[in-house]
Amino acid sequence: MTAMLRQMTTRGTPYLFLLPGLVILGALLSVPLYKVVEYSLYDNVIVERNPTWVGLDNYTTLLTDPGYWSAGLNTLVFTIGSVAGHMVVGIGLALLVNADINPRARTFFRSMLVLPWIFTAVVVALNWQLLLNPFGLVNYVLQWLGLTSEPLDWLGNPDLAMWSLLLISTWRGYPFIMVSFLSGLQTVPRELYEAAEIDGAGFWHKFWHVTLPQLKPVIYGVALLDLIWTFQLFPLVWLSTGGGPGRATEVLSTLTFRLAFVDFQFAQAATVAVSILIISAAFTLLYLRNEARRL
Amino acid sequence: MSRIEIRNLVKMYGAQQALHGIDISIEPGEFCVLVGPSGCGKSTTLRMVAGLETISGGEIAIGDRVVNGLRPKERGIAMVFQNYALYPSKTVYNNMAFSLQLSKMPKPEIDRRVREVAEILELTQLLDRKPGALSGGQRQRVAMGRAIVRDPEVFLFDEPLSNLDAKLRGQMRAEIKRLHQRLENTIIYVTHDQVEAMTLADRIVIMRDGRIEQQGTPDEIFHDPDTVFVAGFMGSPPMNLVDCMVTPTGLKLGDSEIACATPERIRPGERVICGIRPDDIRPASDQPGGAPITLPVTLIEQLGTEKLVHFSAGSHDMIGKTGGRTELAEGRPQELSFDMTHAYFFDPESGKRIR
Amino acid sequence: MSRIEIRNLVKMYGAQQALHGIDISIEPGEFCVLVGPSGCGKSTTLRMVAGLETISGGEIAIGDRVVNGLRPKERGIAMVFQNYALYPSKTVYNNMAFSLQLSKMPKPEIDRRVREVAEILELTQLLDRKPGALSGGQRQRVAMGRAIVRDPEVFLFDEPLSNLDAKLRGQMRAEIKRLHQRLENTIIYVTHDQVEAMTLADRIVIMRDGRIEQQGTPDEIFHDPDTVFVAGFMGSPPMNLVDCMVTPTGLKLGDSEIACATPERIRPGERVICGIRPDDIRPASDQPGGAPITLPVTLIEQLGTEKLVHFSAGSHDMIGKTGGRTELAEGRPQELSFDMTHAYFFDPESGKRIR
Amino acid sequence: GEIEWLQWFAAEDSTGFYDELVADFQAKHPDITVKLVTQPFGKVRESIVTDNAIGVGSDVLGLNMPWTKEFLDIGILEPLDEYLAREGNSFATEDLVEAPLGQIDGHSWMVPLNAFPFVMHVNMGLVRKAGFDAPPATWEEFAAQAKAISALEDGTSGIGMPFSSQPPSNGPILTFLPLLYANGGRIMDGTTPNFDNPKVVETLQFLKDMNDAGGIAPGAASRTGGVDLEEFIAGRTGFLISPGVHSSSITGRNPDLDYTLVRVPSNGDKAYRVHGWEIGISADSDNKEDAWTFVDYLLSPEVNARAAKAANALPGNLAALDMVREGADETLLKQMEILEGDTPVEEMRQSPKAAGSWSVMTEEIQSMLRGDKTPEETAAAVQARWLDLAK
Amino acid sequence: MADTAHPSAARRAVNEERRRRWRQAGTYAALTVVTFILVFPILWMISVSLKPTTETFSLPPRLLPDEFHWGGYAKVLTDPKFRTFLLNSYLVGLAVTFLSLVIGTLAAFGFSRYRFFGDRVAKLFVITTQMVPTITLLIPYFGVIVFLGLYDTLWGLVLTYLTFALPYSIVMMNGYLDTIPRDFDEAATIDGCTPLGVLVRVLLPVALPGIISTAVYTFLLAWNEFLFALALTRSMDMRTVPVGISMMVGEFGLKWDEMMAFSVIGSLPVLILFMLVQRFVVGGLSAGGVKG
Ligand SMILES: Nc1ncnc2c1ncn2[C@@H]1O[C@H](COP(=O)(O)OP(=O)(O)OP(=O)(O)O)[C@@H](O)[C@H]1O
Ligand SMILES: Nc1ncnc2c1ncn2[C@@H]1O[C@H](COP(=O)(O)OP(=O)(O)OP(=O)(O)O)[C@@H](O)[C@H]1O
Ligand SMILES: [Mg+2]
Ligand SMILES: [Mg+2]
Repeated sequence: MTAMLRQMTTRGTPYLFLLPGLVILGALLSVPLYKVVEYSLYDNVIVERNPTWVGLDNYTTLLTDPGYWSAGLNTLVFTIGSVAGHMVVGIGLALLVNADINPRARTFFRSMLVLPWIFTAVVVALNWQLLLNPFGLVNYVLQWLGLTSEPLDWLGNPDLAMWSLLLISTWRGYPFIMVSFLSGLQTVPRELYEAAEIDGAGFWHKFWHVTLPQLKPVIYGVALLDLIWTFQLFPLVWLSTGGGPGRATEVLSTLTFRLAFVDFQFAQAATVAVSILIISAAFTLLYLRNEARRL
Repeated sequence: MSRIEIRNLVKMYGAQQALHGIDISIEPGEFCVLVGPSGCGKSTTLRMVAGLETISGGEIAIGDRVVNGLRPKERGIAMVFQNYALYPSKTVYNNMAFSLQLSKMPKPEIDRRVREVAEILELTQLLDRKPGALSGGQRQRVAMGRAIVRDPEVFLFDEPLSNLDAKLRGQMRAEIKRLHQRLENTIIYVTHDQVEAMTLADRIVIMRDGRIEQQGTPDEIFHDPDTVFVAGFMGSPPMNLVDCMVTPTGLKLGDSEIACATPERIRPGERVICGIRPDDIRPASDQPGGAPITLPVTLIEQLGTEKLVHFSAGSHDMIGKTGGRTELAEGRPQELSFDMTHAYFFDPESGKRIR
Repeated sequence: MSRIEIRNLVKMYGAQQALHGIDISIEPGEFCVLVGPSGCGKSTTLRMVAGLETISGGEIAIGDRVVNGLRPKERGIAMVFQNYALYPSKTVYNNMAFSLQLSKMPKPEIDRRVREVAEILELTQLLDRKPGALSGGQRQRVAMGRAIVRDPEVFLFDEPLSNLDAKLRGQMRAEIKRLHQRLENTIIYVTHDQVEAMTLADRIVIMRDGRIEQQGTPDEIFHDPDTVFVAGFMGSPPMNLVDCMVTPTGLKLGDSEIACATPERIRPGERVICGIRPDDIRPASDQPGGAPITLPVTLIEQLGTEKLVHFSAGSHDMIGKTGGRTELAEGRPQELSFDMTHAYFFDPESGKRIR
Repeated sequence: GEIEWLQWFAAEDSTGFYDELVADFQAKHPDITVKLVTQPFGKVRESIVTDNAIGVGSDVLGLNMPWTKEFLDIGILEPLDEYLAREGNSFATEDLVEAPLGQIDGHSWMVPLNAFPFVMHVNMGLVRKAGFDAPPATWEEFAAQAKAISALEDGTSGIGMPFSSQPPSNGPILTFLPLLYANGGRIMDGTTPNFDNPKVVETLQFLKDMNDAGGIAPGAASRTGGVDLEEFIAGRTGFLISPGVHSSSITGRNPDLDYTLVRVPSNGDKAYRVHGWEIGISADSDNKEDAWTFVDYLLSPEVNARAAKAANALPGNLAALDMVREGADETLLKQMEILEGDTPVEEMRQSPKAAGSWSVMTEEIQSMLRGDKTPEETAAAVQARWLDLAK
Repeated sequence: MADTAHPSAARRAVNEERRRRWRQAGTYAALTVVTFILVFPILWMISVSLKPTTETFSLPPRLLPDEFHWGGYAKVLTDPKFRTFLLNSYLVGLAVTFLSLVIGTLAAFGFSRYRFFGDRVAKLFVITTQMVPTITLLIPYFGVIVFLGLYDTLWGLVLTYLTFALPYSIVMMNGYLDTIPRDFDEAATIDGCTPLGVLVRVLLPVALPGIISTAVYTFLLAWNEFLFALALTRSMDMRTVPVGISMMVGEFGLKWDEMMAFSVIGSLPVLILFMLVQRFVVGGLSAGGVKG
């Protein structure tokens, strides 16, 4: 009898640990999540006090809207570009900043390099607008170096705007990857590098054949988290370009916002949100699968 | 197959000196084992030969080249690490092929060599596995295979067997011996385990605190130690080393007297350290020849085929041996016979052998 | 000091059965060693006694209590882990004091006990260090100290020495033995190393594939094995186990005949597995009594005080022994004397001993 | 009772004027407390809608005329006709600037706290340097001067056009509409969009020509209103079309600027786009009486004059003009002249999806300036997309 | 022989040393250049904060102002409003960090150390909550907060950021705890720890690097968040730094100097905090605990 009771409490232990977290998440987010899905099935929510049920009409509208598809395509470019940028810059810097140099200097460089992370998006966006402005510093330097003859309108030229946005997003996002990768680097056994050195490996060989494979789980996890976040990154894009010029940098999150708060079409916005949810869920399943494999 | 010359090798870690001028000269094809207590500088020496540590002073030559400034890959060496350091993401095949791939060897040639070595080490079945799916002994073999495929002039081993269990350790020891007989490369091998040192080495180098204490063949080291340190270090259970007073007829050990010949250089009345291996102390019934003394037995350890007899002589705890089937009781005095023909004598101050 | 009764213990991992009904009864104060090949279920058994694994069937009693449902801390046990599992962020002192602190013992009392144990284990100098700053042997002692301060009824050791080097292993083995003699706790000790098993145990339990193969005193296990498995498992180098044909006067081993007495139950013409320890095969000059046969010596391993003589008899590779100073040449036939009084015979089918 | 006043005015003011205003009101009305809820301008519109959706809307709302129609669709605003008709009001309805009062759906929905006519700010230094001695009054002069100033030296331009997509992307209503109105054009036909009319095309053509001639600062598609203003203050553009209220920050921040202010150059029509800070009452307010008491207080000539001065604007209650006129500088006097003499136009109030329509205009004008579309196509495209949005 | 060999050995040793020094110099050079480029936008922000607004747009652009203009800093440092914003941001940031570490670590411990019915579903739920763009959640979420009576309180913000930060904390801490051998748990269990005791007394000290990097992430998330901070508060007393900064983006222009000054001042403590904790972000604390 007591044994059974004990068994039950033992079985219950993990649930007790999860309880606070799940309660908070559940209490605060399950209703909003449910609401968003519900909104997407009605017409004119919020604006109308008594919205009408339209079933999947919003989805049909959405899927036939070229604006949605182009925003989707932009999102894809932006997400992949940003994540790739974060990874390349973040990993590169992590390697550099992990080098065997004076510890004080190392602390200094690490702290400096993490700076882009600690400013709020409004400031980051405005600052980059200043820098990328036709009369701004970037153009000035490029002209001074003779790389361009005319000032370029980085954020106003549809051919350049996405690149500029990727630049800003990369700048803003690499520190997270850098810090994660840096902590990962500490776990790579030194012997592996030594073995590789004896096998005749140079810097790049060591990176490709030792560092990367060793940190694959870290990279995979971090990349997927980054992917999910970048996929719905809103403030930075909205404040930097507002989706423009035209809709050249419109991504799904800015489209959602535009639908919701510019056009007050909350139902349509919810529909886009649900579509983002579905796509992110695919990422997440990928992530969980990867994690299961790691265990 | 290259000669290795290590001349006056010095290593500084900051202000701390880890090696104080090491000189070793290893013949082509010789199997040289470095032993010594933890922290004595064995790994440091080996890693300097490999090129993994910078050289603070002195010179290392492999073959005819001084390799001081060379990178590891230019030294013609291969190394097996204590914890194997296999690339976890590569298959056994690729672990072994990696260095060949880096050296841009043609694919078919790589394949031929990897398979040949795998055959020797009985790894052929495992070529597609990753290290994570191997047992300890198999990993160890892969680590060796990785070194062997390169066909280096010199092999370096840093405690390659210390992570294996006793049984496997014995097997792999034999395997390494066989490999050496077959490949005939020059080998430097670091170990803690004196059985490995004794069975594998052509030459043993005993180190202590960054200096060489003695070097020579296993027989020399074991049967003709130069210092009390070497005498105590080699042999398990270790040699009994007891502080004795020299008497005209032999030695005074605690209250008992043992009759034996002492080297001429020592006079009666002097103190001396006397070393006697446990094998040379046996119950009088086992070994009729020696000098019998009756001493109290404190503990008997049954090892199976033999028993260790712990007894005390004055303030010294000493160990003798007997066969596994000899009946002997703890806690009672026992007549023990000391075979003093194989006793060693050392100067208590300098620790040097008195011959 | 408690009796431990393990009755029909069964462990299932999912559908896979790891233990098939283990029965062990350990007297108060007894030192019980579990040995067996890797994966045979030693750790599983130990961990079930500790309460770290659930019990799928059967019963474990410590003292008078069935502990099946109890938490580890309620069982009055302490455990030393193979890899020590020291708390890396705590000092040695706090590592040792932790369980006492948890049990709300008064501070001065904790301090007294920790210092006392530290004194025994020679850890007093190290009490303020963290595990990262200790050598392997020191860590091992801290792990032991952590178990000892609790003064438990039962100690559980899971391969406590397997990560130490040979020298240290020998020292710590003796230390554990001394501790047991002093504290007189009941101990269950898991090891791979038969020397440990032989020297430490009051009772050895040999396991194989989740079953008990034989249990008894070290002498019984070593000198009176019940099965060919046990005979081959205990002893290093292992017992020579050779397939022989029984002849009217003895055995036929390869081309040679050995004269010896065979158990009555076996008739001439039957096959039998004959086990002879290497100790009982020596050069004829060493051991005049036995049956001499001339066989080719393939390899000689110098261990210092003794040499292993590898030779082949028909298709069998066998090992004999000789003293460390005996001169013997490899590659040449040698007259070897087999002391058949200590030979064992086993049924080739069942592996059971034929007495 | 307690009422909340949601506005962005206090964020624009650094003197603490609004706290004092509230304190003054509470001193006069001890039974009413007013809580000042200040939001950044860019977020007020969203906040009002969000708050309303949750049911925590403020009682008194700071409003911007272009939001009106959208808010009406959601039902946020309380009709003010009945309040305006009251006897005891501290102001006369006829004295208020007219545009905000104009009826939509048969009701008035807001009252003006203050008003800013759109004007053209002029850097006379650049004008003179380019060889002219007077600011432009007509489009022709305007184009010529802008072009000449752009040609002056590196980095100066005639005029900036803030057509960035960055929120709120309202460049067209800041610059394009004032020009259109001065050209006699309109973009609405009652309550329906009417963007593709000849006047609009003509105005677009004017912009395009000026741009092609180099009169417009480069980077219009990424230029925000803020940057536009800053560059004018920094002396980098000759002209700036924006609310007259900017004159004080221009002269305040760069006193060295040889600055004047004129009517937006016209093709004969004396019409100006009027803008201001408006006040409304939330339909969901539990305390509409107190809310009105507060609004009434804000509109009383004396308070209204103070509010106007604090914002460097003109009062919404024109009866306060005389009070503001005392000690007013020349630029303010010029604005008063415009306010009193010219026709105020405000079309965004009744326009459906105003905020969305700015984005549409912004995007289409961007593509016109890039040379991807003709003015006709631009006008047609805006019209089509706007109608689609309003559907 | 020795006579000829030694000079060459010495030369080689020097070569090696020189090579190492060159490599270090290269690393420093690369780091300096890269850091300068990447930190330049921030230098620019500092520069803007020190320029009078008219100079912000001067041509050609200049990093150093003609004359240092401390007006922005003076304004920000003297206005009590900004002190409130900073205080609120730090309060909220620290509270969120603390709570999400506590709650997240508990949940992570559950996921890491137990297999139980529904574990994958629970984890999926945790991650799913992250996947909807937060802007679309704004209105319904706002409703929940009002319903809970937490509207216009810092607690409302804390709770909100907690819901954003928790999934990350759980996932990351789970990963870190997974790297700690179970042996510690078992040793502590035998020493008499409850599961909670195992977590708090034994695992957390070992997981410190993970805790710190999770904390950094969480803090910055709360520190930088703007949309919800704006929507869920309305009194000046409850505003945070990002909202304060956005207030400087007015209808008619922008207070560049004040805005940048405020950003810089607000970020300084964060930077110092990071410098202090970054030592723990690296290096294995489990050294020596287990062998093999
Ligand atoms: N990176 C280092 N920095 C400072 N001292 C070091 C370093 N590596 C080794 N040492 C010191 O150099 C000495 C020799 O170390 P080494 O590793 O060669 O010993 P070892 O003989 O291999 O010991 P073990 O048997 O324990 O492996 C030791 O005292 C050690 O503390
Ligand atoms: N958690 C587990 N899940 C499934 N099977 C397990 C688990 N733990 C152990 N086993 C299996 O149970 C059997 C006994 O394992 P156990 O660890 O007790 O072996 P052991 O005798 O201690 O071996 P070793 O000497 O290698 O430590 C093995 O076959 C092992 O594969
Ligand atoms: Mg070493
Ligand atoms: Mg085990």
